Amino acid sequence: MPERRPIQKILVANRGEIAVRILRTCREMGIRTVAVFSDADRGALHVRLADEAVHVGAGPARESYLLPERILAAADRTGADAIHPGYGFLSERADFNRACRAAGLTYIGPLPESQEAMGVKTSARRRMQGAGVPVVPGSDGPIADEAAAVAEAERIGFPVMLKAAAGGGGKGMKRCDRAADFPKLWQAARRESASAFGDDRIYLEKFLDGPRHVEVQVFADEHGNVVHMGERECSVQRRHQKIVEESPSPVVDEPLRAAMGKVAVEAARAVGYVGAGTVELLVDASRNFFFLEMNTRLQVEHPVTEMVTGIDLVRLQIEVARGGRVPAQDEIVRRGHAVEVRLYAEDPARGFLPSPGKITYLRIPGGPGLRDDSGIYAGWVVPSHYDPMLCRLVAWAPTRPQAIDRMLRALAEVHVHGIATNVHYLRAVLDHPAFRSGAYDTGFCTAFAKELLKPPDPALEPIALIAAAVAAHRRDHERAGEFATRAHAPGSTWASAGRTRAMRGEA
Amino acid sequence: MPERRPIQKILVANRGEIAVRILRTCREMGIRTVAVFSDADRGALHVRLADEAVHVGAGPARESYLLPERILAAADRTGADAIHPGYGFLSERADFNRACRAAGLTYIGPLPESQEAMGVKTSARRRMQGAGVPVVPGSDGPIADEAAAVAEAERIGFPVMLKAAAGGGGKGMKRCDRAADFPKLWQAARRESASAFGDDRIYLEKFLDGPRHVEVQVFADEHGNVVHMGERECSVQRRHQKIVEESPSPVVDEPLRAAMGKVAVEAARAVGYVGAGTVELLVDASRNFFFLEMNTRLQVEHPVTEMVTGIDLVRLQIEVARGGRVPAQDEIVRRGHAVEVRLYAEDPARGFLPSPGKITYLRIPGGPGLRDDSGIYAGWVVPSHYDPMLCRLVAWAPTRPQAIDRMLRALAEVHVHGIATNVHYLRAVLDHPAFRSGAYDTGFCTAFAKELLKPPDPALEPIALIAAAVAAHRRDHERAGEFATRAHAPGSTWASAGRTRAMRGEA
Amino acid sequence: MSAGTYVALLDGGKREESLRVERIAPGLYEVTLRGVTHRVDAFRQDHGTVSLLVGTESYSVQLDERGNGVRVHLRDSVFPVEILDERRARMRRPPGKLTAEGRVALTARVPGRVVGILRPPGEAVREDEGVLVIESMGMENEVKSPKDGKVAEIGVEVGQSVECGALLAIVD
Amino acid sequence: MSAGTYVALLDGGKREESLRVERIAPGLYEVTLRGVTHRVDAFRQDHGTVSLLVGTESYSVQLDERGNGVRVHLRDSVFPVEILDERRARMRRPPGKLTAEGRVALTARVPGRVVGILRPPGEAVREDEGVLVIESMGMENEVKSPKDGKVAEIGVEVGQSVECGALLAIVD
Repeated sequence: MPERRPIQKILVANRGEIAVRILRTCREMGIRTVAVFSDADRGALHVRLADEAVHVGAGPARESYLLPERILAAADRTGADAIHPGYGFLSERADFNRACRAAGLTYIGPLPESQEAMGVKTSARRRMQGAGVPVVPGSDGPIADEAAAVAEAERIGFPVMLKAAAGGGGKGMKRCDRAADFPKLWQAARRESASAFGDDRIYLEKFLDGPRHVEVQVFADEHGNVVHMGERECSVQRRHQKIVEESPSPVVDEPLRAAMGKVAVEAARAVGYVGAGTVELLVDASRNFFFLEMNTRLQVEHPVTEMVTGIDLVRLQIEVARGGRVPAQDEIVRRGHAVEVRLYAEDPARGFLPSPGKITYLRIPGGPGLRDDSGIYAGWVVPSHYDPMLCRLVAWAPTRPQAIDRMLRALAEVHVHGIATNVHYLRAVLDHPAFRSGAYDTGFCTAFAKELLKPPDPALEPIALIAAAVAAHRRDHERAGEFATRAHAPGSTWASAGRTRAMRGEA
Repeated sequence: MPERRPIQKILVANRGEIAVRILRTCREMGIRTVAVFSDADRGALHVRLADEAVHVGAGPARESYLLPERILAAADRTGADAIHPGYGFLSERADFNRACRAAGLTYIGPLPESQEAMGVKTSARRRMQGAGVPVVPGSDGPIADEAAAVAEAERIGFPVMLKAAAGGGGKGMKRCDRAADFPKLWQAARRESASAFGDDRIYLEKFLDGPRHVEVQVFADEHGNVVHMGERECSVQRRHQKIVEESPSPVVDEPLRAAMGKVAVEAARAVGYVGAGTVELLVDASRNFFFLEMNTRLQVEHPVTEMVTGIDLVRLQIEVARGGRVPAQDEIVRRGHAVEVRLYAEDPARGFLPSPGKITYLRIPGGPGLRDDSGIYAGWVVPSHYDPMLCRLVAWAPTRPQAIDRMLRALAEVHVHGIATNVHYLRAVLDHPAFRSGAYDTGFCTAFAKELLKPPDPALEPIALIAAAVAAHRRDHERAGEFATRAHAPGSTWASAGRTRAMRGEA
Repeated sequence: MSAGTYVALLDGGKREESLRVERIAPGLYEVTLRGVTHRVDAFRQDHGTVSLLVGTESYSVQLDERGNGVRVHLRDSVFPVEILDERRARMRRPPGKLTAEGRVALTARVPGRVVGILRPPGEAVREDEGVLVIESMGMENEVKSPKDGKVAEIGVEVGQSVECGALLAIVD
Repeated sequence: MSAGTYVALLDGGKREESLRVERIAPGLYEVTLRGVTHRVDAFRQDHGTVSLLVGTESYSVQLDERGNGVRVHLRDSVFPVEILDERRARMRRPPGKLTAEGRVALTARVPGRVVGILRPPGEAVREDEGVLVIESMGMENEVKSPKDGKVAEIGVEVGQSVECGALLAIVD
């Protein structure tokens, strides 16, 4: 592979688990790394895993991670020769991409022109229509003002989706069922979009009832080669936020995969794409598919594809950015099944309220077929400024049922103390008959909302009461001072009292 | 697959990481589990991950895990219908196997007759010789007394290896270079063997200089099908204890793999083998191989094979024990390269002294291609009674150099506080030119002993001094009470002092 | 070696259960609940986690203490429990019904930033209608009125950062 | 805001370095070593781990305090350092040479079980020859004599369990 652009030091213009993910591959490739951090992230894992780190501003993203000039200054100060944008933040901002190139840096991603073509989601839709690919009905472009937007919504017909033109990842995305709700949702979508992407343009799309959300990973190099790496099923969504992803999709067979792959490769070719990209499709009950949008960056759920194909997508991004080639389509071999869950700092029992704060104890399980991508550690204070994702867990197994059972096993071993998480909710999703059957769509979380928030199991109540009473008794006992005289383990209030139990932390 | 023996509750007759490993697969298969524990293991992870747990005796293994009657009583009390022996402890004891079957339990492993045929290592050697497979010269059987042993050693010619007839895993294994050292090593080998296996019989083998230790994973079912799953290279050993394993072996190509596989399958057939087994071979510099022994159980390093083939060996063990079939040889497809390291509680800087004690902080890294099999957690007190292995980490990647770099990356992220570990030593092994080149043999750790124990890097000394001085200053500062008045984070002695740094745990 | 009787309040005090705990040896207890005596081996493992063996059954329990109560995490269930000793249980008043009457304070249930005020002071609001919007972790959350009434006061401005528990508004 | 001068002892006191630490703001320091002043941003993350930024360079440092000394773990290196403040540094006596002379106590460096006595009391022993064997974690470890001499006393029996630091034998 001819390496025309030697990349020796990469600045990762991101934070949290995706920054950690990218830093790890850089380290494996022997490439030096620069992290950036806000006030809220001085203690973050990505700062400690990088070779260098530069402070770029205050906690709110718009005062730090969303400021291109701060990122470029950090690259200049540290002598980085390339930028990896990760996802979110500046990752789909063509102006940032262009500024990086103008500063002589290698931008690890597509050309800004490709980003613009796809980033303005509506022009992408037009191109696809031109290529004969069906698209979901919607507005021709971002809509300037609220009045025009309402009119367009009426034309398309309610329900409609409000979507961030610069967006992705559910941020700035709202479903509107009737004209009366429109003004409020319009404002909220604009605010969220501005906050997440630094761009408040919104467009409209017809809301399709109960479709599946399936996406195809594509990869292109600058030598004109474009390949696809199969699909990811992403229909388990709550508030338009993906929660569980898997590959292969339970509805995609080999002919459909080939057809989707062909469309995805055409989409990438149509915009002169280079690097990793994702073509999102909606699939209806008759397995017809519609082009939704193309994300011109890495996706959160990329490890699902990595587990199935064995390809490190971040490594391939870097190799392609150096001028390397993608593997041939027939060298990309899929094996088995992968399921990913997103562990969020949120409390399902309190309406999924975000739950930032200090993680006082943490144990992420391991074992066969399990991958942990997290950006956290015991002692870390999860900031309130950013996405609530704590950890991405992926389970691989030869078959779908085994992969699901493996993930259920792993989630039962997760310990996060100090903040609330959605771990029980994730287990309920994976164990739900509709999920297990594979016959689910994007309406899954809404349709089964009640079943997914299980009440406590009454069979376990006696055990819970016994645990609480024993703990209370132990406390009374300690207060009574009986332990005080013979405690010999310094710092432990659960001291032991005999030789054979010397290593017990008895309760 | 016809299931002739329904297995519904498995007692895992083991502890630590292998018990955890087995429990995880049982949970994934929906099989109930029973753990056993000694006084020293009440707080162990395997106790908390099992559905049920039974105390089986005092800390020393010979007073608990090595007592068949205690294990059988625990199975009886809990109604377990099958026993998984793991490795070590009772896993190669035909009498225990027989007692399980007599008690109506399914023993997850071969027939006792196969264990006896292979367990008495010398009869296995004779069978192999009969089948035309070369074996390493040595004694015909276990040797009764020291005088006879010395005579036999003289006949074979020094240096010789003393080996536990019941053994494996380096326990009870000693190299003896001259007759004068023999009595001491003989006694030591017998004691270690008795302690590890409850059997002190020792046999002798010619010590081959600088061979490679390569083993082949075999799997057989009771329908007469025997397959192999390729090899594992296990030549990185210290004191006959494996430290780093990989698959494929750098010296094994497809023809050699096929030849080794054929011999391994024949060995299994010769003793009517059923289940998972490992045929250990010595490979000389000309790539001739000699039969060494067959281990009639799972190996510590089985995940290396799991990562490369995608097969869960514990699941297959259980399926075979139920009466199921092994996959066809051509269904076993290998992909990429896997490297395993064993993280031990030992202090290389103090002559590799064992380092039991309390783990005060723990972070095992994740990320792409990494698997963590550990039996520990933050707060666990590592007992002094058992094997010092804390954790098995396996890195998978498409190529050998990438797998090595991945493991080096992962090891740099390992945090174990409170006890010493061999993590730096492992990094030195993986990064050594002889290891990277693939041209290493069982003499590796001895030949490079000095290089593998690196002195501190002088370039980092200023940073270490700065860290220590800043910590000292912070302590003085705290003592001076300056923080006392404005600390607002309860419980933190690293309180913050301003709004923008409110979430910093500044030093 | 020692013993005590406890009352466990469940469902916010609507139900109660009595438990007798007898300590047999360090870490070993006999606990009587609903007429059945259980032999319990309790081992505290790490931050708030206790390994319980009840007979041979193994449970990993997380005890999250909050004020007088404790949230017991056990497999996929969470049980909020309040444990009283006998004396305190006898002194306890019967629990009153909690209703949203009179002036009600709306507080931030999450740290974040105020991004919208939906009902300015003086405006009428119905139960479950939003009064303000707080952004936290990139998502917007409406702060809703627990009753029909009128917004008496708004204590924050748009753009302001708020900590968890901060007073946001009062509904009359 | 505050400042101090420290002496760091290295190699068991054979070398020393002087450092001046000035605290500029919470978590921010200027540290002068060997004539160079470094801008240091220090953040304590979790049990004994500190994230240091020296300029833009990032280091994750583990400080393991033991008595007067601290073991600084940094990447693949471990630096045993003793830090003294100026006053204590001035009062310090020059370090004496440590040698194995006179009666020497052999202690267990690891908890385990005595499985063999290689030199009974009265027997001569040479430097680096084994006196006893301790089994820990399934492996045998010889306890060796640090000098030529004679075994004066054995304080344990075969089969006995010993804790770390236990007196095993005395060599004269």
